[in-house]
Amino acid sequence: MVVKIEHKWGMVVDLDKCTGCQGCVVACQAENNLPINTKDLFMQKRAFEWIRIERYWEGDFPNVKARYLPVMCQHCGNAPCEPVCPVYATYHNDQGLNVQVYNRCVGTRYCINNCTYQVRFFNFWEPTWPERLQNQLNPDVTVRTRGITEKCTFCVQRIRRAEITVERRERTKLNDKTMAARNFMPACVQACPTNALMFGDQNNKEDKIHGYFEELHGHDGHSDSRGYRILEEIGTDPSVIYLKKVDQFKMEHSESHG
Amino acid sequence: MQEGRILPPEQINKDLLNSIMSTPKWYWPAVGICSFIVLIAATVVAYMINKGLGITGLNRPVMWGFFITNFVFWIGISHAGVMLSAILRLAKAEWRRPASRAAEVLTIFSLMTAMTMPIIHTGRPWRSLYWFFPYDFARGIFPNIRSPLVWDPSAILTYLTSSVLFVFIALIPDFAILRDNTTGLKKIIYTKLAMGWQGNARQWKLQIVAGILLSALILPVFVSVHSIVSWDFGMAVSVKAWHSTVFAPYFVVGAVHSGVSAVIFVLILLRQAYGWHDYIRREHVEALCRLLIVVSTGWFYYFVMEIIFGIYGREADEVAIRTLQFTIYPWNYIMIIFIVTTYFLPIFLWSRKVWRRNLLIVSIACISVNIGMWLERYILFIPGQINKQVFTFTWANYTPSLFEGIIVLGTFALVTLLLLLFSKVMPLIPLYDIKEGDILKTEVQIGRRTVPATFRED
Amino acid sequence: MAELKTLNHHYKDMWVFPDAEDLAGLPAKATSLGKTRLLLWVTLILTVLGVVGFVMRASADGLSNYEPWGYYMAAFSFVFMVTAPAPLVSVAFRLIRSHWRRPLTRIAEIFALVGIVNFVLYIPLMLMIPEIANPNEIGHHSLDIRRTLWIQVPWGAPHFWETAAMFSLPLMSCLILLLSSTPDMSASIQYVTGAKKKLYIFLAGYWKGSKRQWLVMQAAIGALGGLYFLTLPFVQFLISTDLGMSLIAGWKDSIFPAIYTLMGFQTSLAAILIVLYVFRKWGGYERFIGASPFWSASKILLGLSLLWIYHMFAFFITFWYGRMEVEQNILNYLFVDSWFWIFILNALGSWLIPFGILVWNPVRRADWGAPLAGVFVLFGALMFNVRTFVGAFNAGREQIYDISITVVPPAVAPDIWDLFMLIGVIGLAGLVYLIGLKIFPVMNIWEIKEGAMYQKMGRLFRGNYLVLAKPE
Amino acid sequence: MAIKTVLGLFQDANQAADAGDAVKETGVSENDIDFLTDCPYPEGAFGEREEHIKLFLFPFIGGLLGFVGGIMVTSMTQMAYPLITGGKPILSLPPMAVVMYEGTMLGAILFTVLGVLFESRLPHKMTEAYDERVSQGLIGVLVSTEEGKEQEINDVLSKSGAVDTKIA
Repeated sequence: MVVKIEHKWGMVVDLDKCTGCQGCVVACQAENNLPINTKDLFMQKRAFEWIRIERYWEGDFPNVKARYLPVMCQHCGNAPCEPVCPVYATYHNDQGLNVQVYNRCVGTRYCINNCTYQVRFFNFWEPTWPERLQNQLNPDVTVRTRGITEKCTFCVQRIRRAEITVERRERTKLNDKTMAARNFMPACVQACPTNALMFGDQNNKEDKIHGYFEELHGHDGHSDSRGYRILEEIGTDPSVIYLKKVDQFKMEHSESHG
Repeated sequence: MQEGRILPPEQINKDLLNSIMSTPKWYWPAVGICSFIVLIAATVVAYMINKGLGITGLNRPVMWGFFITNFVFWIGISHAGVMLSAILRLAKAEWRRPASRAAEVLTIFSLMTAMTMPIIHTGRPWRSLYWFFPYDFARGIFPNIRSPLVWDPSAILTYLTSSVLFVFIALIPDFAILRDNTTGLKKIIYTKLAMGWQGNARQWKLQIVAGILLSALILPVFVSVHSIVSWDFGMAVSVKAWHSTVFAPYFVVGAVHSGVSAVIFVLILLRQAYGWHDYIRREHVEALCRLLIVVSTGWFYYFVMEIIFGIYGREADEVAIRTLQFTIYPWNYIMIIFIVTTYFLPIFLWSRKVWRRNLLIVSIACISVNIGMWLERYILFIPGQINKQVFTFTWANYTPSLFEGIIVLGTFALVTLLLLLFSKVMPLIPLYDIKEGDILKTEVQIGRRTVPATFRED
Repeated sequence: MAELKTLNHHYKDMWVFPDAEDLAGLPAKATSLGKTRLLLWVTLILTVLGVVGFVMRASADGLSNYEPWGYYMAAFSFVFMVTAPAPLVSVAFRLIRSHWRRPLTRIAEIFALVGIVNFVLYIPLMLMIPEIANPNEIGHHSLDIRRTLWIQVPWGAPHFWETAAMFSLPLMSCLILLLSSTPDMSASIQYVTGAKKKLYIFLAGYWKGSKRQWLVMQAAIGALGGLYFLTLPFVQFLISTDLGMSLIAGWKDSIFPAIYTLMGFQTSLAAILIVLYVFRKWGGYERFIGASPFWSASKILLGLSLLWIYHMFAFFITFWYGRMEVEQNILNYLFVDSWFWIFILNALGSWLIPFGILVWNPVRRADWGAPLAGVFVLFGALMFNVRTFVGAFNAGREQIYDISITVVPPAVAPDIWDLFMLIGVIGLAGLVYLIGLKIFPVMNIWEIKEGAMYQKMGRLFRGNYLVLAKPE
Repeated sequence: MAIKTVLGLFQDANQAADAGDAVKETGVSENDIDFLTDCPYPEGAFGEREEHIKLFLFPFIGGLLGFVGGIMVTSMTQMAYPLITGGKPILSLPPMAVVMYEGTMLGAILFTVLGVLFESRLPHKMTEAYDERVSQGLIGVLVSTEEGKEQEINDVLSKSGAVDTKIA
């Protein structure tokens, strides 16, 4: 019998490793039953990307640099989206996750407006899948109906599975290694070919990512290490750490509030 | 009040009840047209609820578009009623008398219309009941008090209830007059409504006191409603353009600005439609315009504050939003039109006494104010969403779809329709108020000049 | 003197109707202020104390560093807040032709003289305002240009423009005072003696009282009032941002100037009512000052006190929802942590106590209701200025070029020289106002005479009622 | 014994006032005399009795109830199922203040309206004599007296210039 520690899930994105291959996007699409992003859905600017790769160009020809920034729900500690929902359809659970209750959502879209990172998505149409993809849908994940909001869950279905199999059945500790061993990592993390995405438990000393959060909080936000969190100055306290590219260029927005 | 002739009470009854007693030629066609437009809009709404909000022009990141703009616009219009009847009643302004009822009724109907907007703009309107009322005992989860969207229903329902009661209390004596002047089924209904009003001294005293007391009580509600509506935006910390402290008073003053203009326009229409030249007089229109000059200047002050402190911090995203609003097509044109039509054109048209007394010019000014205020809400809400944060990757434009336009048009038709129907069953000008005014009128002789005067009780 | 029918909805001397000999005696009465020697001495001593405090402070810390001058700024801002809008109050009521204004217009306009004091007091502050452009090299979090309303640094910003604005105010308001008191001075030339007579002849000798002169005078007052109405909020905006908000780095609050302007009108109305009450009670003017000014103005005062908490709440809740570090810091600094108790006093004085007093109808009808509330309003305003401006001046000088304050500074208590300056500034204002009362006719004679024509008792059926005539 | 009511209609307010005095002289107390008008005449226009009303009590009671209701709704709904949102405390006062305020105002206004109806004795069965010409501008003097005295009152009214009189 192991003592159950309070999980606080978090993610670390190493921008030095990210090649912008969009593998995570596809994996997420498949795992979480996202509607197919057809051409006109894109044209309507209503595409679903629970995790997206933002691409920025930097510098002038010939020394142009392409910047890739994978953005998923940051599961903020002080999530701006949560208090504005009139019906508690989104709230903060005890594992540091920012969860969305689909069957309670009425679709005021206030949370989407108030999301700093643009990672909440609204079902403008009833989602449909072509016949041949019907069987591909993931049974662990609800298929959302029209008129409600959805977003990245850190693949909560996998986390729950992990808790059941690892903690309850095998009575072993749940950490990033045990999860990785049984493929209980979030789909994007699992799919990332360069291991740019790391997932784990902020509270768990053994986890890889723990150190980064320690470092960050140790230097109360202004650390001289590579770690930083995007749009931190809004005060959202995100659970996702980005590792800065170290070269002569600076990310655009790190100075943007100066 | 030299213009006002003192009329015999029978005359007043006859004139002011003619909207109920007789039906002018244009009435049923007008009703027909309005209800037709409303019907089309209703069909569109049904289609939208059936298909999903995809048929609108909304997208990421612009999640609130025409509907919310329209909602705030109508909430704004609804602020005229209390503003006029309450403040002027407290200030004992004689010229409020013909304006009060029409203003309050406009309040009620525009408020009802406004309430439809947030409901149909939700993704699942059929579920929105447990958003408004704390009844969801089965799940044990109630509305989230911390959300401004929960303050809205509380404020708007309070406001609606109180203004309906306000109007009803003031209607009782007029019901009594209708009871005495109608026959058949109408008489029965009005008898029920009049609740056995006799018109003795006690009842009248209460009528007066209640008017003042209710005004004093509704005023704070009226201020709170639009402030709370503005806090829907002010609390959105992630939309830089919205997170501004001045929004509450800024919205309230703007609401009064647009609402009073709307009331003036309605009054002018009534005057022409029912020939109430002796009741809605040019002096009233002029006084209202003079009031509006002050209100609009106050509004302009808050507007300037909002803009200045938008760029005060010189933050990249704030500056980007202001740049979008002022320099980039189509927003720059909208901005120019909005500023001119909301402030400079009306102020110019109200600047001279002759013009203030010219009904055509005043109507033009009032319409232009309302066009401007609609655009104001639009230009305040949309650009803030278009580029919300410094991530340029997610910036996207918004072009409203035809369906949204139809629904917005439908709301205007709806308010007109409701007003028309009301004018058929209840007097739009408080009869007893006019009569009282006539009784209190007197004159003071100073040398060769007779100065109009009024009796006052304190 | 006509009596009102004493039904209980009619209040005795709610309106007073001075008869012929009252009016005949008014000029002599209005130009001879009673026993004020004691008051003059008291204010003079206070002023001297203030000067001492100022000198000590200046010799100790010099004028270059603004930090130790917080309480001086608070005192200046308080006096400015109270006195600057007063002439506007009288002009505004004159424009909306409310009859009850007549006794209080002159009392309000004499506050214009204190405007000169404001300007003098402002000069040292102008020297203290820190540079807008950052003199030192740019550090980790600091900016090249301080966050002020001057987005870039235009020529003469802020010193020249602010001084010009500050100078224009007393200019206009004193003109208003002169214009509106000219007829009264010419009416009371024969009742005054010595230098005062010379002055009156110099100022009002030309006055014939011809139709044309009246029209010109009233038109001029209207125009100047309009100009003043446009200038005053702008100056209040400059003062409140440049000397207050911009000294707390990152404090970006669009409602603060509005609150400042609002409190300006609240406090000056309160001050006017207090003076009016003194005149009615002890000045022997109860035949000219009815209870109606208090009854009517108390409603406005009540409304203003409610508007105060409304604006404050709008500010508070927006910052409370805001998650930025600076927003939390400022809330902690100005509201819930450092200046908590001062804020409580401020709220009590500016909102809760006046509201609690004025919400009662009989109290508002009584002549003492509004002035009593006014005393608390003034106190609350003083607390407001201390909280805001002492807070701003002590928010950490090393932080002002930063993006936002990162540490919450403690509140600062006044030392002896601060207290001297506080009472001294207020004493000086009082002294100048007293001198103004001594120079000018304290009652607006021509308006009261005009009022005697337009307001009287009339009979309707079985009752006597008030008749108010409004010439249009 | 039964109460009879006599109504006299007058063209002119002064006549009506005189009629009121005349009726008083016949020993009818002023509490039994009412002046029916089609619009509020200034108080005491007919030298009628003072009306004492306690309307101001109602908004205070209502406001108090509304405030308590507001506290209960806001606090209880948050306690019922404590969910953390945006790092805000479970009982967060500033938002609660808004709803409490609305509750207070709603209660105050509802009670005021109830108060108006109650104080002006509405709804009310119209058993007394009434004439529709009152709403045409005639002034009615309504005297309620015990049975047998009505004829006398009637004569007094018509003598003092009533256009028409009614007994019910």
